[in-house]
Amino acid sequence: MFYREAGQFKTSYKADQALFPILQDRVGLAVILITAFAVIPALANDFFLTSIMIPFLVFSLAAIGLNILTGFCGQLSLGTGAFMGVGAYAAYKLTSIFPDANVIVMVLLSGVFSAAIGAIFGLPSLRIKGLYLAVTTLAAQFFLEWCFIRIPWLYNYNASGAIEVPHREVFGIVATGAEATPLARYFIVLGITVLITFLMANVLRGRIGRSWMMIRDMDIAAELMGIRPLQTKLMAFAVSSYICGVAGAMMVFFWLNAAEPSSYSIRLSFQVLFMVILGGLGSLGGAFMGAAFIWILPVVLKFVPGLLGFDLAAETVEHATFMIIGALIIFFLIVEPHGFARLWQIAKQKLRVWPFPY
Amino acid sequence: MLYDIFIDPFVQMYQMPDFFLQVLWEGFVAGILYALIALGFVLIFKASGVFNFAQGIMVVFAGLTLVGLNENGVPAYLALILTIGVMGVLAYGVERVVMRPLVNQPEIILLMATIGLTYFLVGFGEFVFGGEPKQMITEQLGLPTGSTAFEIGDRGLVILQHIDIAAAVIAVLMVTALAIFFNKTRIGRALRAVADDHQAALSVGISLNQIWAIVWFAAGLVALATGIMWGARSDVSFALEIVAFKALPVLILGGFTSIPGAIVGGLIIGFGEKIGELYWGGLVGGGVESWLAYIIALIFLLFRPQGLFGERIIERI
Amino acid sequence: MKNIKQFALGTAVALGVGLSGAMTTAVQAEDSNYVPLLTYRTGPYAGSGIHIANGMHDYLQMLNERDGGIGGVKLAIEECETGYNAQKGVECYEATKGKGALVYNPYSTGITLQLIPKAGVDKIPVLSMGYGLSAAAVGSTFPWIFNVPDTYWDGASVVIKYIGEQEGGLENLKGKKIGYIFLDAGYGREPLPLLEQLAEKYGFELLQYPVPGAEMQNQSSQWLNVRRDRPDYMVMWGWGAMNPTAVKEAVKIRFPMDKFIGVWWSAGDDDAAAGGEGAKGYKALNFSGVGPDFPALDDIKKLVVDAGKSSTDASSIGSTLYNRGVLNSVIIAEGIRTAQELTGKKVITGEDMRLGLEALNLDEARLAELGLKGFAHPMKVTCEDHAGSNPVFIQEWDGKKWRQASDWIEPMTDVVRPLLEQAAAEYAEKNAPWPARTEPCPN
Amino acid sequence: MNAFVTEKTLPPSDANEGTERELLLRVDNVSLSFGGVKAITDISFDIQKGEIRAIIGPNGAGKTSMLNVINGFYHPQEGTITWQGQVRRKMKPYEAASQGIARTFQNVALFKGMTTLDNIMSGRSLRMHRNFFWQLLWRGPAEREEIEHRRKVEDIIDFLEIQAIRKTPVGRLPYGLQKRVELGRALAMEPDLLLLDEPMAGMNLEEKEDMSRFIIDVNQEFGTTIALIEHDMGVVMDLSDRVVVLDYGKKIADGPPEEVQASQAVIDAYLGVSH
Repeated sequence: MFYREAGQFKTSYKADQALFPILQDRVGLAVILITAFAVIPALANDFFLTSIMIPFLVFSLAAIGLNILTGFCGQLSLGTGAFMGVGAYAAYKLTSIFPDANVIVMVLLSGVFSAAIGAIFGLPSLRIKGLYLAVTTLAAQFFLEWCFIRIPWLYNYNASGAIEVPHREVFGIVATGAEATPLARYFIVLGITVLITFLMANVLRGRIGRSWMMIRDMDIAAELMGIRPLQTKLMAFAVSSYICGVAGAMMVFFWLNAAEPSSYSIRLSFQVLFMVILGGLGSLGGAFMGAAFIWILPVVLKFVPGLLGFDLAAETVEHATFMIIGALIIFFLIVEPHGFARLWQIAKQKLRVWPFPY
Repeated sequence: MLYDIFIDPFVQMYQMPDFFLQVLWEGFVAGILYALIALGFVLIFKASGVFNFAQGIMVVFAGLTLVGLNENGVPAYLALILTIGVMGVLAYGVERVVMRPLVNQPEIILLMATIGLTYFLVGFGEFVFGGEPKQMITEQLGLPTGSTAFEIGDRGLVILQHIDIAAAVIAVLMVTALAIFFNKTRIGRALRAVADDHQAALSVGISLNQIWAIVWFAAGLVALATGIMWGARSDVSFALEIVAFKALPVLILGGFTSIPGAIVGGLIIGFGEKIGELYWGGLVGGGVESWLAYIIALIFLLFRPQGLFGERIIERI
Repeated sequence: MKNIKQFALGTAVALGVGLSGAMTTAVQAEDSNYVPLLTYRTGPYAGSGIHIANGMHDYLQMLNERDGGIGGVKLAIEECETGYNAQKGVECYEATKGKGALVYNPYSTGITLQLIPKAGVDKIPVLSMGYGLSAAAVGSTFPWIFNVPDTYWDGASVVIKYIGEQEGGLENLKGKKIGYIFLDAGYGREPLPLLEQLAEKYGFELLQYPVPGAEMQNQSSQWLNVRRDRPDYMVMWGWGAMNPTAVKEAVKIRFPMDKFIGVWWSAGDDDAAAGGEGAKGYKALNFSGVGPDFPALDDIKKLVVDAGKSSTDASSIGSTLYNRGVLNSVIIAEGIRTAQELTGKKVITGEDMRLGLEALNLDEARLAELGLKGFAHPMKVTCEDHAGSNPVFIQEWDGKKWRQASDWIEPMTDVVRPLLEQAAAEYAEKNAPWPARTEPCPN
Repeated sequence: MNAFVTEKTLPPSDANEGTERELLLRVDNVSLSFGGVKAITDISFDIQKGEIRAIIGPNGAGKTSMLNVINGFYHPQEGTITWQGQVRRKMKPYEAASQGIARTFQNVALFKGMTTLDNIMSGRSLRMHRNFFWQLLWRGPAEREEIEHRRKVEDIIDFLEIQAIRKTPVGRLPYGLQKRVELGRALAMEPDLLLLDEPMAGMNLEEKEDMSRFIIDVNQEFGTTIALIEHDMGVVMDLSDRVVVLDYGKKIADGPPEEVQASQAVIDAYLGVSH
């Protein structure tokens, strides 16, 4: 009824290749953006911004990063956490070496370092495939984690061994450090996430995005069609690690405020991988849905027993949360292995024909 | 610097033979334990193509169930039997609830499902038994404690823990039993048929569901043995789950489907990381054990992508 | 009506629309002092965390049961599970700070570091009792952070002092080898600068054995190294599952246990018990009472544990880490009481709490009054010194339980204090512009 | 099928009227083995510009291996390949592709997660050059390039009559259409030499006729040289200018269809006379 594309004709290839060729989708996107940029800042309280929206956006970006590698280029990686860590440590070093530089620029620049590291650890992907590759990315995870602990230069020889985010201002507004308002941090995180998502949407619909998907779907055929496998895979590793690096830097600069090496452990890798798989491999929108599910659900679950009038101990809730998350992951994998993105498509398909089911 | 890398370690090995033997022994025991965890992975991967990430937590879960039951007054041996029962129920449940609905999905989906299972078991295990570490009931189970020291000439002592010897013996027994099971029994043959070709196995009337439940159960038993052994070395706690990651480089070395590969790979990693850490680790500040195994596996893989016992992969199109 | 509202709220949350914060404020009652406890009963460090959490919770709960709170005002106690995870720690902080939280005790170096800069902004003090950032002892730089009764550097200096005593004087340490096995994270690395300095000063050799967090149950390499190096003493900075594993390994390589000394976080009963008979002689630092024989603990047992208002197992009352948790709550409670006295208010705020903690004076008389005579060394916080560098004692495992094995030993304040000042200055410089202390010292 | 035969006789004669037929590719004494198993033994043949060359032989004769050697997927242990006058021994598949060799596969090797349009667009990869940073921006050069190539691809879509499935993921298409899309993808590369590995396997008569028509049209309209493997003898005889016959990795015949058909060795091979 409302979601009909009939009657919307495209008169040029340009219009046909737009990101959202259907009017209703464009309206939907506009509504989401207005909500994100205007409604949420106007209505939300600090807790919602700092504990739900900021982490959600950071994770969404990380999930997009991993999705590029795993979802679009078909290279399974368990090293996401470490690549995020590289971004965080790089951003930390950059801000302490260039204290007067714009911290947002530094965060965006930090991804370059994780991209380089990611490309190095992507080298084995030429010879190693599938699960074997996944295990070798664990080498990156553990080795980099070790570096974060063992190279004191990375954390400026702090006795605590952790990186602490310094106070920085951008255009007179406190952007990082304890005095930064949740709102300021939220806008920065939102801005970076939206920008990178948009740029990635562009890359993915063009030649490079296609070459990644060719490698993913059938690497041999892709090679026989002129795709250089190493170059293409390394590019995916680099782009993916860049995005993960920026997400990692945002994680410490705009969310956590301080981070130990253990903040970038294998747990983080799994967290992001879950988001990608549940959201849907090879879908940008799915990355957001997956991040929302994996991050927000446990936060919400914490409040549910209280609302229902049960007085459960904190750890019982935590145990239950683990069980519920685990069970839901299996449940959703069974119901729809292609993730929320596919469920969303199916829903749209249903909407198209609604109210007549056939 | 070059001296430190290329000569000094060997001089040390020669000068302190007792210590070198001790290092080898520790490497051997660690290798056996890695091999046991890897064995659990291999069993399941062979029969169902599932890379079972939950093997690590199954080790913890099995150990925890055993100790937890004993703490609640169940005699040790009865607790052992009950735990085996619990692992059986778990295997059946996993087959029923997870494996069966996900049949024929891509391997990454199955992998994720087992990580989901990991989350569930972590929550469930802590919910039932609490999160605090527990001591393994080594003595109650009749496993030896204590240690024996051997003198190496007049150069020093090599201390062997009885529990480690028991671990080695049990590992050998377990592998032998599995080998007999695979080769001599009807179910074992069916299992191998399934490993070779699902469709073909189905068409000759082998029940995949039954086979899967059996391998999960077998993997559960291996997990229980691992849990007891590792629990006796430190204690049973959820931190142990991470140690199970060590089985992954072992699998890369040995190949995902090879039982001998798991054992040889486990030993290589066990020896390799102990010797590497003790004789070369100090050069970079120690603690290299956390990643050395992966790097060994990675380098190995670059030269032999099919693993130790895998056949050369011929790409076809 | 209320149900409908709750239902609506629940639906809103499920939709992920920002009402979570609104709900959280609804829980708080007006006439109570709200104390959030960031605890962990799950995750890899649960083994240590559970006892701490029980101790902290039970003492405050007992005050509610016995005295109706503090100063006639009940305590609203809420646990928030962090799992020793920095992400969840921040979430817990954000979720609870709006409810009028008086003080935070993160029980994780990582979470403490996250909260240190926030404390001054949100005006809620952080009490990291015997952990966290050592430099925070310098109250003029860190007015909002308290790490009474001791910093890690105090602890490390006591260990060396004790070893010196065993050897018949610090001068005899020359040429000795002291091994340091530690959790390879900020926590375990923190004492290194002090130990290195002391090594230089007294001429002993410091050998380092880092244990990666992910591998804390797999320490055979570290202990093989110990066996090769044959240090005269071993010092341990461990936490969670690292402790019992280390004790077991030490027994395994037949290291003389009476020369193996853990920090106060390696002093758990389970930690030592893991080594069985062989662990006899293992020593650890401690600053909270040994055993259950204190009137206040009896009250806890009677009013809280036996009454089923806690998840504590009665047998664990009196264990080291449980008592540690109790001491933590004693400091919180005394801080609140002092703040009430200073401000004349019954329901206080975080700012008042800071004043209370800074004026904390837990002398012997007061300890006795609390039913905790001898439970801790008398401690006094001053505006400049938020740690106090109080004496600690050594306890020894006799195979069944801990018993006190030394008198109270003073830390080497002369060495520690300058190091603290220096570290504080460095921290402020690295985090420039670090806010200067806004509240002048009262004296 | 008769209709094709009459059409078919034309192009070679056209070419013969001109100068000497130009060699596009020559294979000399190529041998290939896998761990002791010989797949190809000492094979030599050539492909002339503009012709349709068929490679036939019983199962396991080494036909697909031969194609794999030509486009660089397998590296022969012995022998050389001369491509447009240049001798080479070994090259990477993507190098072969960039030099103008395209192919289809015995078992359809489409990119299953992508739409028909994207699959065919992927054939244009080598001809698109806008770098990563233009791609990020999209607006401007990258978009213009995309549209330019989209036009070419739409021509191919029109040519193959698959307009209706443009936006359908290829995984959902029936087999016959998948084969057609695969042909489209290879065509999008505008190759000099098009290798078709059993383009009509598993098709019904009608589909085979369509496919034959497309192959001939490609050959005549675009002047593309084609080498194909096919089992359907009727199709081979109708379509091809010259045929090379392999058996057990050895060449047993080479020449115009009629000649080959009459060869005793070929008849033996197909009837399974023991060697």
